[in-house]
Amino acid sequence: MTSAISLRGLTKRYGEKVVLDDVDLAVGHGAVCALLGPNGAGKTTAVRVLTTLTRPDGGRVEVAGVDVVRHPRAARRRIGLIGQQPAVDDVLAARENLVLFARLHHLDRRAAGARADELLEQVGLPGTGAQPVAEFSGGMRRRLDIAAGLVLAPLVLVLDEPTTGLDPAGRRDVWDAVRALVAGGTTVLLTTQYLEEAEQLADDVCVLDGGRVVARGTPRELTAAIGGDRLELVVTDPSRAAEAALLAERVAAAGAPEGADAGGERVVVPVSRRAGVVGAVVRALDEAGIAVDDVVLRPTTLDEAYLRITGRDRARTEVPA
Amino acid sequence: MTATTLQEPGPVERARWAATDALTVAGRDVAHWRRRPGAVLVGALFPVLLLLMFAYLLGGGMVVPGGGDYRDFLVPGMFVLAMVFGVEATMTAVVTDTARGITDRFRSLPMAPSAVVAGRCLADMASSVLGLTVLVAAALAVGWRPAGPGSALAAVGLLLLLRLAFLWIGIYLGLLVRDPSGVMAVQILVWPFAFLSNVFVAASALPGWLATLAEWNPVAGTVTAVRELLGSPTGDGGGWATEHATLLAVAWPVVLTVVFAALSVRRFQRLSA
Amino acid sequence: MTAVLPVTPAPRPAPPSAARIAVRRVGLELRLFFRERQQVVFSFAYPVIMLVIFAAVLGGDERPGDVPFTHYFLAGIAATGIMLTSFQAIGTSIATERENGQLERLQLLGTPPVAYFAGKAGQVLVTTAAQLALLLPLARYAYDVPMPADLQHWLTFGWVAVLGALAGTVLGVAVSALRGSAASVTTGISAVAIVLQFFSGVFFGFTELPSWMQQTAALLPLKWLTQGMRSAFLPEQAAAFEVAGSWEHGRTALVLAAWVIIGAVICARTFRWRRAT
Amino acid sequence: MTTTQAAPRPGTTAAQTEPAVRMRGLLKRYGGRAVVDGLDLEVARGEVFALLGPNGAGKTTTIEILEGVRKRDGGEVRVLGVDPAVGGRAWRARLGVVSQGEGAAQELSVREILDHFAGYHATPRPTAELIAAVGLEEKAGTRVSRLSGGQRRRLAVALGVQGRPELVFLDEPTTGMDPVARRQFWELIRGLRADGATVLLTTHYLDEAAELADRVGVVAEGRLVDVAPPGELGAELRRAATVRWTEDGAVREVRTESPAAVLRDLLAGPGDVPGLTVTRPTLEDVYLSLVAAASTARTAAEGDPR
Repeated sequence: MTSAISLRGLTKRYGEKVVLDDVDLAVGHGAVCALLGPNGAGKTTAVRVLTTLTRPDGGRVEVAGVDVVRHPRAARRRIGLIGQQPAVDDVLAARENLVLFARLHHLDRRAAGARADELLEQVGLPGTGAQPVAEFSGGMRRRLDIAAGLVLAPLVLVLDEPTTGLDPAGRRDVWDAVRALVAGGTTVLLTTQYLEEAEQLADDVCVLDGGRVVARGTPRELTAAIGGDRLELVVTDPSRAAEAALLAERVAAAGAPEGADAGGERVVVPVSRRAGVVGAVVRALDEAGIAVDDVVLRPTTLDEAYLRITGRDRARTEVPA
Repeated sequence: MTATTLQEPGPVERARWAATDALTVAGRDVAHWRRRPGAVLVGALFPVLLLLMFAYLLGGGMVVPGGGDYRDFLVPGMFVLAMVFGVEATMTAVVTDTARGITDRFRSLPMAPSAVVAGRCLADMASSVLGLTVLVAAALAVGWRPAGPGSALAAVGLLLLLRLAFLWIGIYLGLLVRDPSGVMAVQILVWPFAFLSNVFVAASALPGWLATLAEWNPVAGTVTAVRELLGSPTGDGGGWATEHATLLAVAWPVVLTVVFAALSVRRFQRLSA
Repeated sequence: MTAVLPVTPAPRPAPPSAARIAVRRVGLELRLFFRERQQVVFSFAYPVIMLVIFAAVLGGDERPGDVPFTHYFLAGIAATGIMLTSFQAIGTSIATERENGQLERLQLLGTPPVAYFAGKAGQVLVTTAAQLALLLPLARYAYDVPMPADLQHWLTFGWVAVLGALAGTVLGVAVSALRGSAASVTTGISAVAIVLQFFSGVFFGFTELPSWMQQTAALLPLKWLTQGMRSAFLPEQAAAFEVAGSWEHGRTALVLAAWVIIGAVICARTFRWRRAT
Repeated sequence: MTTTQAAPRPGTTAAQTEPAVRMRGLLKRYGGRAVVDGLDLEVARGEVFALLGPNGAGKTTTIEILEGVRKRDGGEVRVLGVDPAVGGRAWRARLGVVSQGEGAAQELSVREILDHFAGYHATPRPTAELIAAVGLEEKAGTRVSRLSGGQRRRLAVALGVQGRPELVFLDEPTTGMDPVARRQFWELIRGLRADGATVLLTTHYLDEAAELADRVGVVAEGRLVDVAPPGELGAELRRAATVRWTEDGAVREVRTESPAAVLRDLLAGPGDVPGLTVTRPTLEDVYLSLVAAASTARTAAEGDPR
């Protein structure tokens, strides 16, 4: 069984600069893989190679078993792309844009029109179909661009920072659309700077840094590798947060608490074992008379894992005075 | 797995899709004209303005070698010049699409790759036919009269063939420059190019090596051939290039098209580097 | 973290003067100009190419007053060159800078528009000088075109060139306010420039033009710029073949200055930092 | 945190103690449609205020009016004590703006741009310091045209704070930045705040608002629908907590305003309670319900069936 997306030894240089350095990646059919990494890590270049927009300097890249270098046309028939910059026609109206792209996906006139209306609804732009895109705000343009990438369910959908600049509701619309496609059998590769997005959508995460793969696995594996679980509690009275942290630390016993957050009432404590720890901490706090608003035992977030993996969790430089 | 077995289309279906896609892409330009009629109008009226200007400017003073009215001599030259101006329209469209990411969007779609270019061809040729119609009407209005309709049709054919060549030059330059100041340079450099041909002045009226240059100018064959077909004075006193004007009118555009199409394809692939 | 510094800051020093920003802008504009190789080559090569071509095509002709064509044409091509580096280049660059948001940044910084325009004007004067410094020796040594006869003619050449470049600059700023994408504004500007050249006697003897063209052109700056250039390059007796029978220096200065003022007023009224919405 | 307002010192005038931003009934229409529809807002000096709201809710328009680059159709506005419609250079020099584009010549390098724009300020921050603060050290000599989207945002931020502004407007400053850059940016904002600057930012990242802001305002349909410290936004929406645990293999759930009592009952027994969590709605949950309520109210008022 081949993978839906397969990169082997992918290498790309611009002049002297190596942008992608021997990258391997495989994504199974119907899976969602998130490509993470700092600005300039090579994510967009990888996306461009995969979607036949850029030729690699070395390695093999296959989409649904088709070599994208040797058979770019066949590859394109299997790929949908939503790029980082909105690529829609400014002069045309929103609906005209979608009909155009639907026609280029070989829908007939009637089906193209119907699909355009559906898509406008789906990305939260109903009633704006007749408006020229030139009048759209940045967020609206972004939504339209995403709609244009969703005309037909492709075998493989590639999304380059799809929700950048979208509001939380727009983000949820896009996530729903992606989940619906995945349920229909589409394989998805997405890049994102928004790690919650990766946690929400991805089965697999691949972290690029300096053109190399520095970590790969399920979100769960990555966070587990960084170190166990966190007990997070919010105390009702912020002035007793420090006391609560000490108590929780004594009970949970896996290192120093990671301190209070900006609000002052949230306490995060690493825990070594999951079983019974919530109960034990709550009981201890209750005995000390500290009221608790929230208690959650959660795995390390991808945010925390990511910062650790890219080795920049201490990248706090001095502040300009 | 549901839809993973994609059938590769056969050659007939492919050709059909290539044609449909090209029409769809061209339809986009037509929609632009509807939304921005001003640009179309200016594009069509500029050659008319030039025709009027030159007809009155040079009309009195110029003597056409071998006899004939200068205005009749000038009109076919202006037809050719209007085709040459097309290079800038094509270039602007290509530059804009590349800058806005539309070119990349098309490149990532499963449409026939030829359709992007074929659509551009259709749209630009259509707008040139429109522009030519307006210009002919203007020429008729200032008193120019063509010869028989059959040969006029042949003349139009040669003009459009030349437009095709400049279309490819436009695509290549559009991929090359990527910004408005490049378009401006090309727009201005068209003039020395035109003055070094037989558009305004008969080649035979030019001194020595210039005459040779003007005779062999890529548009010269078309200018002479169109003049002959339309029954206008050619002003040319013979020489191989003049005698074989029709051959040159076909050969030059074909050569230019082949060369610039190849260059464009290479440039296009360079985009993927 | 606590705010240790006073919430009310000490009085601020005044922002740098418009003049100081203008000086900076000139430096920046020049650096940007010379960084765009395409533009540099084109701006400097265009007048040279035109001179070479027209000298070759029409070199044998004579213009009114038995003036050899190249002599007459050098004045015209110098004027066209000035229009290219001022009117066309400025109109195009402002439309582009507005489109990609550079002007928005300047607005937010509170840049005095005068400083911005001064930057453009400074760049125009330097590039125009460089362009002419390339064109004139070529004309002198390759085509034997006489240079201005004495200091007085050089002075004439100087003030006509500077006034023409200024008029071109402000009019370039003015037309950049036209609606439409940068590419379409560019196309419009060069179409206007081409027509202007034919109307203004750059390529043909001005007196040979039909009278309606002459009258139209007399209202426009390029005609006067070209005529002023002729007065610097051509011998005194050629003045007899001008429309008025003299060089009309007074009127030339007046019309060009009027265009500088008209252009400045249009700029003040229509200049926008942002694209129209 | 420093929520206590410094008492007016002797000699300070009314203009110095009034809020950094004050607007009443701000109104802006485009083609008859009110984009900003009677917005009231006050931002205290030294405060970090986050404006949240859906795309197209009028946030950018509001900020542009405050910056004095867009005209308003109605309402009263004061920014640093001055009406932005008539603010002069001296006023503008006290503002810093990070808008949605970087607006710099593509052919210049990061350092060249910062050096150039330093000349527009009376007391600019040193270029090297700015470059370090936004983490562009490795790209200082790189031309803008070769920067990635996130790197361009960093440059825009550097330009926005170059003139040591008293009041900084940030319109979606971290869009496209990677998580590391975002945290670095947060540090920068905290530094500005420590210096006494006022910050008004818009963002779509609610964790960012929670992290940085003293208060957040939610704008929907051109109006302010709620304003509060991030922890208290939508107080009544947050009051109910959800206690979840697993019992006999099934997830049980209780919604309650006093989770402590529920917990005490649950933990009264000797054994452990597996899968026990107590949660309250997140800022994002609160935000989404506020926005949805506003749009429902609007459509109901207009009788629009959609």
